[in-house]
Amino acid sequence: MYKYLSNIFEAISTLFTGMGVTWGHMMKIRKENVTLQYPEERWPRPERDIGFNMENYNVIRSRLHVDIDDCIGCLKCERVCPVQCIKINTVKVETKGEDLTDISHTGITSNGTKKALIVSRFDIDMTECCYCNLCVYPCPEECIYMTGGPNSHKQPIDYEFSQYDRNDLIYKFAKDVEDEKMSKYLPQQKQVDE
Amino acid sequence: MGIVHGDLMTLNIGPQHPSTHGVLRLKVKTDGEIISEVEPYIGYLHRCFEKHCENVTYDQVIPYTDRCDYIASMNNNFGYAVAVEELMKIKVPERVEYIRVIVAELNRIASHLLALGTFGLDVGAFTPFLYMFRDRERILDIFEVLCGARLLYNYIWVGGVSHDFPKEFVKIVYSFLDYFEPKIKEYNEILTYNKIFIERTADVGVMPPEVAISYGVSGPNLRGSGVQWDIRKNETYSIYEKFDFDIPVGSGIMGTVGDCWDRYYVRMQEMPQSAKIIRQALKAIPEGNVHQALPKKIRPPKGFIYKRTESPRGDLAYYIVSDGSPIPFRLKMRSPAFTALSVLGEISQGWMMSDVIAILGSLDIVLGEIDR
Amino acid sequence: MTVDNLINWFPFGAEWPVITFVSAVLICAIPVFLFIAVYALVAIYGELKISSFMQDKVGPMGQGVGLHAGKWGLLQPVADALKLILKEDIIPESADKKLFILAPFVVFVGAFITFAALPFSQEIIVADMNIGVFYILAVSSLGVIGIILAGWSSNNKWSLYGAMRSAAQIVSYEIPAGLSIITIVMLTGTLSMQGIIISQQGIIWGFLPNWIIFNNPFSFIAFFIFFISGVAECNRTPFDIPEAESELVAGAYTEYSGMRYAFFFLSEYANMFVVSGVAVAAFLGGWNSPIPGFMDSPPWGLFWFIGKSMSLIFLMIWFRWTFPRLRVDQLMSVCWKVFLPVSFVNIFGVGIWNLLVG
Amino acid sequence: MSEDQDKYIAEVVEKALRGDMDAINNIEDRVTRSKAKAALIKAKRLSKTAAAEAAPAEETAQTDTTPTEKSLNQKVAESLEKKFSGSIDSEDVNEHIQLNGKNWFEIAQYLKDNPDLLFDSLQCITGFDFGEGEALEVRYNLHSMTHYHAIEIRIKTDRNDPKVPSVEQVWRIGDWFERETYDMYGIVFEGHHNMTRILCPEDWEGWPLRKDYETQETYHGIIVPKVKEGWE
Repeated sequence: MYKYLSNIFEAISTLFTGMGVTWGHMMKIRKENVTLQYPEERWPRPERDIGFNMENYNVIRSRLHVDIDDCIGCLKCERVCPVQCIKINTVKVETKGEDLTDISHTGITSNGTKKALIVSRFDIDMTECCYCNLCVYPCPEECIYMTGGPNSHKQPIDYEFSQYDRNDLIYKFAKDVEDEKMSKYLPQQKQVDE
Repeated sequence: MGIVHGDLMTLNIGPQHPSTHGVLRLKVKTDGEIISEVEPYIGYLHRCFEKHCENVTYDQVIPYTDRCDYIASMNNNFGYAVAVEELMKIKVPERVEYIRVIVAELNRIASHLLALGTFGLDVGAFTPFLYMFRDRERILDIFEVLCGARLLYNYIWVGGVSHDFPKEFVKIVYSFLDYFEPKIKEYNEILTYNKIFIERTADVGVMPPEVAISYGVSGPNLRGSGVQWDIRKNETYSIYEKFDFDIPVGSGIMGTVGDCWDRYYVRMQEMPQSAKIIRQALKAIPEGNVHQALPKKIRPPKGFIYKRTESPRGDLAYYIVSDGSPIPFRLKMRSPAFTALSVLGEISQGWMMSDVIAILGSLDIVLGEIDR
Repeated sequence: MTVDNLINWFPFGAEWPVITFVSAVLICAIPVFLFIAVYALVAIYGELKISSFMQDKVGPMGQGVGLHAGKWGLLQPVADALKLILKEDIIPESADKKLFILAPFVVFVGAFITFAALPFSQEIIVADMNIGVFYILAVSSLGVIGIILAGWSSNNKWSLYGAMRSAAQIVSYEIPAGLSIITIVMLTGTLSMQGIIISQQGIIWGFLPNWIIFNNPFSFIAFFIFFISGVAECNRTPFDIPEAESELVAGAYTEYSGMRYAFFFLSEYANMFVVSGVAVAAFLGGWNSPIPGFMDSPPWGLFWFIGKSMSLIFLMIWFRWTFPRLRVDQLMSVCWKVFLPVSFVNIFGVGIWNLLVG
Repeated sequence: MSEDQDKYIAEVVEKALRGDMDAINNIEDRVTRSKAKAALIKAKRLSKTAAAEAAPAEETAQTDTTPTEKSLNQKVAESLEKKFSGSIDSEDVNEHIQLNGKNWFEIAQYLKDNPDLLFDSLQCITGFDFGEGEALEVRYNLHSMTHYHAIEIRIKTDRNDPKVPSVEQVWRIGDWFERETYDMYGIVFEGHHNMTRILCPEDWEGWPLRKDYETQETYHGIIVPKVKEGWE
C-alpha cells in the first residue's frame, strides 16, 4: 500500500516538475527563442550576438566558385575531387603569359603567374559536389574557393542556389567563347596545318 | 488462467516509418501487442563504402567516412586518421591532438544529444527532443565556424587537421560549455526522472552483459549493461591518457542493469564527462602549426592495421590493408551500430510493440553506418 | 435557446410537427457546427503557438513578403484547413470503401451531438435535458465506433492496431470518468447540466466560489480523475497510443488524407472541448463567475464558460507537449489499478461527507 | 650553393627512402622540393626490387617493439598446436595466426572458453581478396573483455569454392558479420542458419568486393550507371 501511494505521489511530482520546465520556457519565449525567420533573417542572426562573426569563420562550405582569370589549368582540383564533379579542359597556348583579347583570356594571374594554358572548359557539377573542400587546398593560385564567410568580399554567400532544372546546377566557369574563335587555338587545327 | 495462442501476424516496421532512425525494416511477428520475433533487414542505404575506398586515395576516403556515421563525423574522421597515421607511423603535433580531442568530444556531446532526443521522441516526448536539438545546433555552429560544414566535416586529416582554430574559438567553446552544463539538469527534470518515461524504459529490453559481449555490442550500450569498457581508457589512443574523466556504467537505479533507461542514462552521464575533457583540453592546448605533419602524398608502407577508437556509438574500428600504393588495398569499417542493431532481435523478444520502438531508440543506431 | 423553446415558439408547430422539429434542430445545429469550426481553428492556432513557445520556437509567423500566414501566423490554421479540403481524397484500393467513407462522419457525429447538452450560458443550451450528464456519457463514446470502423476498413495493420488500442482505451476510461461524475450527481442531486451549474452558485468556505471542486477533498480528486480520463478519451498525449506517431505511424488514421482526415482532426478538437466543457460544468461552476456576483449576467456566462473550457484545453495542450507517451498496458493499469479504486473511494467518501457535513 | 643543395637533396632522399616522407615535404623551397622528389623517384626506380624486400622486414621490426602481443600470439599458437595439431598453416605468428579452417569451429570454442585466453568478443570479420585468381581470406579480430588482449586469426579459402566453418554459435555477432562477408565476397560459412545477403539485395549478381567484380548492366530494368553522361 505504501509503495502504491508513493508511486502515485512520485508520478504526480515528477510530472509537475516536467510541466514546470515547459512553463518556464513558455514564459521566457521572447528572450530565448531560437527560430530564424529564414527569408528575412539569415545566418548569422543579425540582431543577436552569439559569438560568431563572418571574419571569425575559417570557411563556409556553401558553393564552389572559380575566379577563372586566375586559373592556370593545373587540374589539381580535378584530380583531388573524390566524386569527380569537376571537369577541366585546357588548351596549350604558344604565347605564354599574354592576353588573348579575342577569347578574353588573361595571360597573368593576380598572383603574377604566367599562364601557359587556356582553360576552355571548367565545369563543376554542384549536384554531385560533396562539399568536402578538398579541391580548395591544393589550388596554387587560390582561385577555387567556397563563397561566403571569409571569402564574402570576393563572392558573397549564395543562400539559396536552387534551380528548377538539374542541369542548371552544373556551373560553367570557363569564358563563354564561340567555337570559331576558340578553334584557332585548338591543337587539332595545328596538326592540320602541319 | 491459460494462455491463448493465436496465429502470429507479420508486421513490417519500415522501411518508411517514423521511428526506424533511417531506412530500416523490421520484420516483426506479433501476437497481438506482444512481439515474438524481430528480424532487422538492413541495406537500404548501402552504397558500398568499402568499394569506394578501394578506388580513391587515402585523403579522399575521409569525406566518405563522414557519410558513414553522419551524426558523429568528427569521430569517424578521427578513427580513420588515427589508423592511417599508425600505419604510416606519423607523429602528429601536440596541438593537433588537442584539437582533435576537443572536436571529437564536442561531437560526442552532439551525437548523444541527438540520441537522447530521438529516444525521447520514440517514447512520445516531443519537447525534450527539440531542447536537445537546440543545444546540438550550437555545437554545429561551432563546427561551422571551425571548418565551414555543419554535419560532414572532413576536418581531421591524416597527419593533422584542415584548419587551425579561428580566433576567439576557445572563447566560443567555453561559452558553450558554460551554457550547456546547467542544461543537463533541465533534461533530467523534463525527461530522465519523468515517471512516465521511467515506466516506459526501466526494466524494458534488458541486455545482460554476456549477451552484449557475445553480440559485440560496444560503447554506451555495453556500458549500460554494466561493463566498464571504454577504448579511450582501456586502450587509450591519441592523448586521452592525459585527461581525467570517469566512465559511467549502468547500475540499474530505476530497474535492472542493462535496461533502456540505463543505456539512456549512461549517455546522459557521458555528456558532462565529455565537457570535462574539453575543459581540460582547452586549458592545456599548446601552440603549434597544425599543418606541420601533413604528408604531401599519403602512401603508407605495405602492411595492415586494425585500429579501434571510441566513437559515440562504440568501438569504431578500421581495418586497413595497404599495398604501398596511394590507394587503400582493402578498407573495412567495423561499425558499432551494426553490432548494436544485431542484438535487437534477441533483446526485444516478448516485449510489446511500443517497447520495440523504445529498445531500438535506446540502441542509438545510425543507418548510414550500418549499411555503409 | 433550447430546442423545446423553439418548437413551442413556432406558430405552426401543431400542424407540421416534423418540419417544425427539423427546422428547430437545424437552427440549433448550424451555429453549433460553426462554433466547432471556429473554435477548432482557434484551438489549432493555440496548439501551434503554445507548443512552439514551450519548445523555444516562435511557431507560425508571417512577416514580410509573399504568401505568409498573416500577422503572427494568424491565418495558419485557415491555410491548414484549406489545404486539407483541397487535397486529393485517397481511398486505398483494398479498403472497405463504404465503411472507410462512413468512419470520419461517425467520429465527428459522436463529438458533435455531445454539444447538444453543453450549457454555454444561462440561456444558451441546445437541449436542457433532465438526464444531461447521462446523455453526455452515453453519446461521447459513440466516437469509438467510428475509430474502429476507420481502423478496420483501412485494411492496414497499423490502423487496426490503433483502432483496437483506441477501443480498449476509450471504453476503459469511460468508467472512472462516469464514476467521478457520479460524485457530482450525489452532491447536487440532479442529472441536468443546468441544474448542476445552478447548484454551484454562491460562496463556500467563506471566500471560495461554491464550485464542486472546492466542495470537499473527494470532489477535488474526482475532478482530476475526470479530467485525466477525459484526456484519455480524447486520445491526447500522454494517452495518445491509438495515434502514437512514433509507433503506429498515425494509428487508425494512417490511410486517411484530405477532407476525411480533417474530420478526424476536427472531432479530436471537438472532443477536447466536450471534455473540458463537461469538466467545467460539473466541477468548475459552468457559466458562473469565479467571483460570485461579479460579471455574473447571462452574456458574461458565455464568456466564463468558454474561458474556463479554454483554460482546460490549454492544460491539455500543456500535457501533450511535456509528457512522453504511456504504453498500452500501462495505460490500462493506470485506469484499472489507480483511477478505478480511487473513484470508488471517492464515491464512498462523498457519501460520508454528505452525511456528516452536507 | 648548388653543391650544398645536392648534398642536402641526397640526404633527404635517403631519409625518404627509409619512409620519412616528411623530410621532403617539409622543404620550404619549391624548387628544391621538386628536385628532391625527382631524385627520390629516380632512386626508387633503381632500387625497386630492393625496396619491395625491405618492406616486410620493416613490418617485423614493428611487431618486435610490442613484446606482449608477440608473446600472446605465440602462446595462443602453441596451445592451439597442442590441442588441435596441424591446424596452423604458417609458422610466422608474429602478427596473426594463420589457420587452415579445418576445425575452426572447435578452435573458436576453445579460444572463447579457455580461461587463459577467454576471447569472448569477436570484434570484426574482414573478408579479403588477394587479387584476381588468388585465394580469398577471412580475418577474425578477437578480443578478450576479461584479459584485455587481442589477436588476429586468418583463414585462407579457395576462390572458386570458398568455404569456412561458421562461428555464429560461438560469438552471436558472427551471424551478421558472416552474412556481410558472404554478401561481399561470396564466402560461404558452413553451418550458418541463414546464409543470405545482408546489405545488397537478394538478387544482386556478383560479389562486390572481389577484385574481379564487374557491375551488372541492369538491375530490374534500372541501368546501373557507370559513367555520367556528357562528363567523359
